[in-house]
Amino acid sequence: MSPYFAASPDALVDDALAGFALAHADLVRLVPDPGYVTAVAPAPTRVVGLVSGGGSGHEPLHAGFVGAGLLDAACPGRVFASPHNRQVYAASKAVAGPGGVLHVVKNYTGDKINFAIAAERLQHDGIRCARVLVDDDVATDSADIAVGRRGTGATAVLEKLLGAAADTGADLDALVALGERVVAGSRSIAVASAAHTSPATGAPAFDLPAGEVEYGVGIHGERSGRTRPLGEVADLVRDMTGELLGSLGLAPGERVIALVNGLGRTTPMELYGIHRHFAAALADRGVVLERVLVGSVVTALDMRGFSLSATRTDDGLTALWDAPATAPAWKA
Amino acid sequence: MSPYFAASPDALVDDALAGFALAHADLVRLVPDPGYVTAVAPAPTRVVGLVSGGGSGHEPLHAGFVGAGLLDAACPGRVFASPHNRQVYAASKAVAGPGGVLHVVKNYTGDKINFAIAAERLQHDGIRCARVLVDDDVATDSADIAVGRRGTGATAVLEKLLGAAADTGADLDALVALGERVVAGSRSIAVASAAHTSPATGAPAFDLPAGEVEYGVGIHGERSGRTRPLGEVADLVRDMTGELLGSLGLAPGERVIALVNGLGRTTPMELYGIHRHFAAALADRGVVLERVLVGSVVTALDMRGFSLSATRTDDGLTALWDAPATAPAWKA
Amino acid sequence: MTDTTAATWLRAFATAVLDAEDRLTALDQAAGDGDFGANIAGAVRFTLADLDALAAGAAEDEVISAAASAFLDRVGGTSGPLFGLLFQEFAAATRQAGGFTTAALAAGASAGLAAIQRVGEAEVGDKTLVDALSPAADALSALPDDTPLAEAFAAAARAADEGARSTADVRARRGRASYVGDHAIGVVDPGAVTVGLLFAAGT
Amino acid sequence: MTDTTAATWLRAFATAVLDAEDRLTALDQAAGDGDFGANIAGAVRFTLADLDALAAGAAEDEVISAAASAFLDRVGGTSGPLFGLLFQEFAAATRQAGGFTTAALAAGASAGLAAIQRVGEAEVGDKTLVDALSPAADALSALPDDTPLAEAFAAAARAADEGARSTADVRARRGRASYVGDHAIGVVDPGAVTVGLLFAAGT
Ligand SMILES: Nc1ncnc2c1ncn2[C@@H]1O[C@H](COP(=O)(O)OP(=O)(O)O)[C@@H](O)[C@H]1O
Ligand SMILES: Nc1ncnc2c1ncn2[C@@H]1O[C@H](COP(=O)(O)OP(=O)(O)O)[C@@H](O)[C@H]1O
Ligand SMILES: [Mg+2]
Ligand SMILES: [Mg+2]
Ligand SMILES: [Mg+2]
Ligand SMILES: [Mg+2]
Repeated sequence: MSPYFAASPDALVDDALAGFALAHADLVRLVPDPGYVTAVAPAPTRVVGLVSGGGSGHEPLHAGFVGAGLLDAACPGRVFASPHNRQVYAASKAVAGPGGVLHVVKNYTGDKINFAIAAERLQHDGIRCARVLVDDDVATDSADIAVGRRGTGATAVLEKLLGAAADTGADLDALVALGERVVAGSRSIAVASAAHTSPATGAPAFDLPAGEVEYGVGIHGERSGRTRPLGEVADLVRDMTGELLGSLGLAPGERVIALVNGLGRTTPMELYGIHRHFAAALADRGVVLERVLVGSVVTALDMRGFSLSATRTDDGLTALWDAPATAPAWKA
Repeated sequence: MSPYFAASPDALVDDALAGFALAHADLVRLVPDPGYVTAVAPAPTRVVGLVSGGGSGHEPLHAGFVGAGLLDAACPGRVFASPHNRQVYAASKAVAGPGGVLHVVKNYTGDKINFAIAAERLQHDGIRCARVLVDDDVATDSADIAVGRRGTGATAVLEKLLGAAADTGADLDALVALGERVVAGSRSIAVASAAHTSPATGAPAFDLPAGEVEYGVGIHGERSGRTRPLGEVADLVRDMTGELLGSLGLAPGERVIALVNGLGRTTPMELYGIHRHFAAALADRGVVLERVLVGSVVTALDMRGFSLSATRTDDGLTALWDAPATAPAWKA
Repeated sequence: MTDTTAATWLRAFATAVLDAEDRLTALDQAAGDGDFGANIAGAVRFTLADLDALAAGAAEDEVISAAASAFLDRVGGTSGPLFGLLFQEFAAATRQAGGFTTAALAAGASAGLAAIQRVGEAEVGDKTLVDALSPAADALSALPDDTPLAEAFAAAARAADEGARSTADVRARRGRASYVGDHAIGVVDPGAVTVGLLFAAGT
Repeated sequence: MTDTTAATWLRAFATAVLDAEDRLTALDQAAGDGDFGANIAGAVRFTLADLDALAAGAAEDEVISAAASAFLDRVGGTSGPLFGLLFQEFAAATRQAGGFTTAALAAGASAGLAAIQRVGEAEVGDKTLVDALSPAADALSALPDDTPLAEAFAAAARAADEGARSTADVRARRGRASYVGDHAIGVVDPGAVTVGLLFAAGT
């Protein structure tokens, strides 16, 4: 008996999409079969369609970011499972512009495979298609991990920047170049003090001793193999900040766009408190916090934890961040 | 050892306010002593200051709703404890307009007392001050409860409508009349399948058997004395909808603004799925769902639960709902 | 003991509250929202700090006023301002009586009860601190003015404790506990318990 | 048995997967993200429905194609499309061989392995389904073409099960299990276990 308010893991996804489409009929349209969401009113200046997607359970990512100035389409898979290629293929065909379609893909095997199969089908149909792969999670930056760093929180930042760039009429090559630059300048790190509840079993996905945090947890509850005492939040945040900045090689005076992200069960009070410590840690290192988003935007069901992300920025990127966008989970 | 990412219950509140002010310096200003938040750029057309507040733990209410087109100030108390009168007094003095100040108060003894003491001090200073008391929770509509219905989710709806009305230059009497009309036309009902974690003890505030929900729970974890099997979410939502509409005496063809509100740990997927059922239940009763907000806006720390609210609307109220507002938790 | 001063009383009250904090939290959790322990502990900590800051020769009524303003101006919730109103009346009665006497205690308790009922609208039997304060005020009023202060405190504490115990038997009709229906039956009201601690602290 | 048909095989596989769903979920939870059981169970349910919908006299390769498209076009995750690619190659080999034979099974397994490695880039030893499929494909290739189909399935199942067992000993380097470090040691890979179920279903 799952404690989620849903009849089954599949109903969790399907009812959510139906309700989402009802609640945001002014912004998005749902195509239930094969399963994707498109923007009602993308900017007419766009020549490239922006498509993302991935397993469900990370809401508001990605469907919440479908809208003007953001994504043209999102393909939600089952809980923690990538969408199948037909979803990606159909969504891409629906929103491809004269300049083709760009896939924003988090670096997971399943996502890569399904987006890759869809890309082959699109190219077969004569639709130009390229991909930006997000791999920001420093916890998976290890020689033991052949697949490379996972894609996590910075995906939200990337989608915003690419959306604003697409609105300027940028072509596919320019968007790929921008996306790769943003990805290269982005890192994240996540911790959890309690696992999410598995919708399949109704039990916590893993157990942690009280007072311990899993340091470097993944957004599907992948354990890191590293626990540490929670201790002082300020200390934890300072250590996490150090890893981000170290991995990015950020020098004093450089500027970042930051994301303080809740993983599901973390309260707004905790996130803002964490931000207080994060801002102090960045200031201590001489890094300029140019913009910040505090909220639960890339979640892991009801996990009790948070992630910190930093993306190196400049005047151009910050202007893209500030550009107007109207999506269910983003209004500015 | 509390599992919250905060050193203590007090640090939870204080660090959050500091981080909140940092993250939203463009929108709000924090006065840490005695503790309130004000809007940086209220509409120049306002003649009455709008002040709300209450215990912390319900974020983004109220501080997230401080901004242009919404509240002029919010006074956050300790976790689940009303602010003290000095906070309310100082905040009110800071934002009172030539037409005085309006207090939006949820119906709890502590809130009533502290706002009332502040109101006496304001009147003593020659500042006109009035109050709108929110009492929307049908679970507390009982002859056994001398204090009347609690104030819960509909507070968010009321604050938006009053904010828009205040921007039109409405005077204190007009705002009180509007507020009382909105309150009279608003009802909410909440359920929980798991209690919040007490920041004081680190343990769940109460225990529920697996598969049961507390029907009519309060936003501080007040138990209702009524549990029922969770069962089908659609059935649960239909019953809750019936209570709202019955209590409001809504006739077919009447129109509502609705809120589908997460209490903390409930995922966006669940909320949208609940909305699907809510929309169907309203349609079955012939009620017109004119606007809806789906999200966790009036929370109870990390409670696993949700509330449904309905506010009777008309063209005028809907226009106020649609009016632009820019606050940390509200952009439109 | 006959040397109860306002300061020894308030400090003893603070100690008793801090010792009982977890139990008070548990009571408010069983029948309210769980913050009573933190609210009242925060209040007595502010009071202790304010007492420390007070000039050495402060008058008794000034000492009690310090407690009143700590509770009224720095503590929210329901209990903070209500105890603050009570202390405000103790201070006024002490000033009036020219000292911290049994007569002042009795007059303050009655005036404080009235203020709390004006603001909070609770009657005896609503399962609030009024259920302890009301019999305590009655007990104090019945005492001859020359009753030693410590004895007066003891009589008030007995009446308050009995009143607090009686709150276990009833459903609450006021305050957060009023929402929980039969869940509150069998649980004593933490505010009433604290009134007992307040008077016991003067013995 | 020598009367294994594509349909009996695929239905037996579906039954085995549905029976094992909870165990597969637990394995993916111990070393991945916990959705493998749901993904693969969803896939075989689609397959069963598609088999039911198939015309009565459908050719063996059409039967297997139905499974391929159920997996490829309706199931996401990592495992869905990878098994889909494998079924696609079984179908192609069956069409080529003019029947569902041991030779077709062997050729399909090898071609499927190649496709899976092209797309997923996993090597033997990375703790993925490749660790079961690769030895199974080798075992099938080593069989004479006239080996009865059920015997061929049995040989492949033995090799796959042994390969699957070997995944318990290693850290994963591919797929979600690669992130969990030593937590995955001692846990067999659910994808590899499922390859064993796939071949056992033909015996
Ligand atoms: N209307 C009232 N009049 C007097 N005392 C009250 C009233 N309502 C509640 N109380 C007292 O307040 C106590 C709870 O205080 P506290 O926990 O600080 O406030 P809250 O109920 O707002 O969480 C109760 O134990 C009760 O004794
Ligand atoms: N690169 C890969 N190549 C082949 N098989 C893989 C690869 N990565 C993972 N797998 C297989 O996929 C299985 C997990 O599938 P599934 O749970 O559906 O996907 P996900 O890992 O995306 O949650 C693993 O048990 C493993 O056998
Ligand atoms: Mg998965
Ligand atoms: Mg309280
Ligand atoms: Mg309380
Ligand atoms: Mg998996």
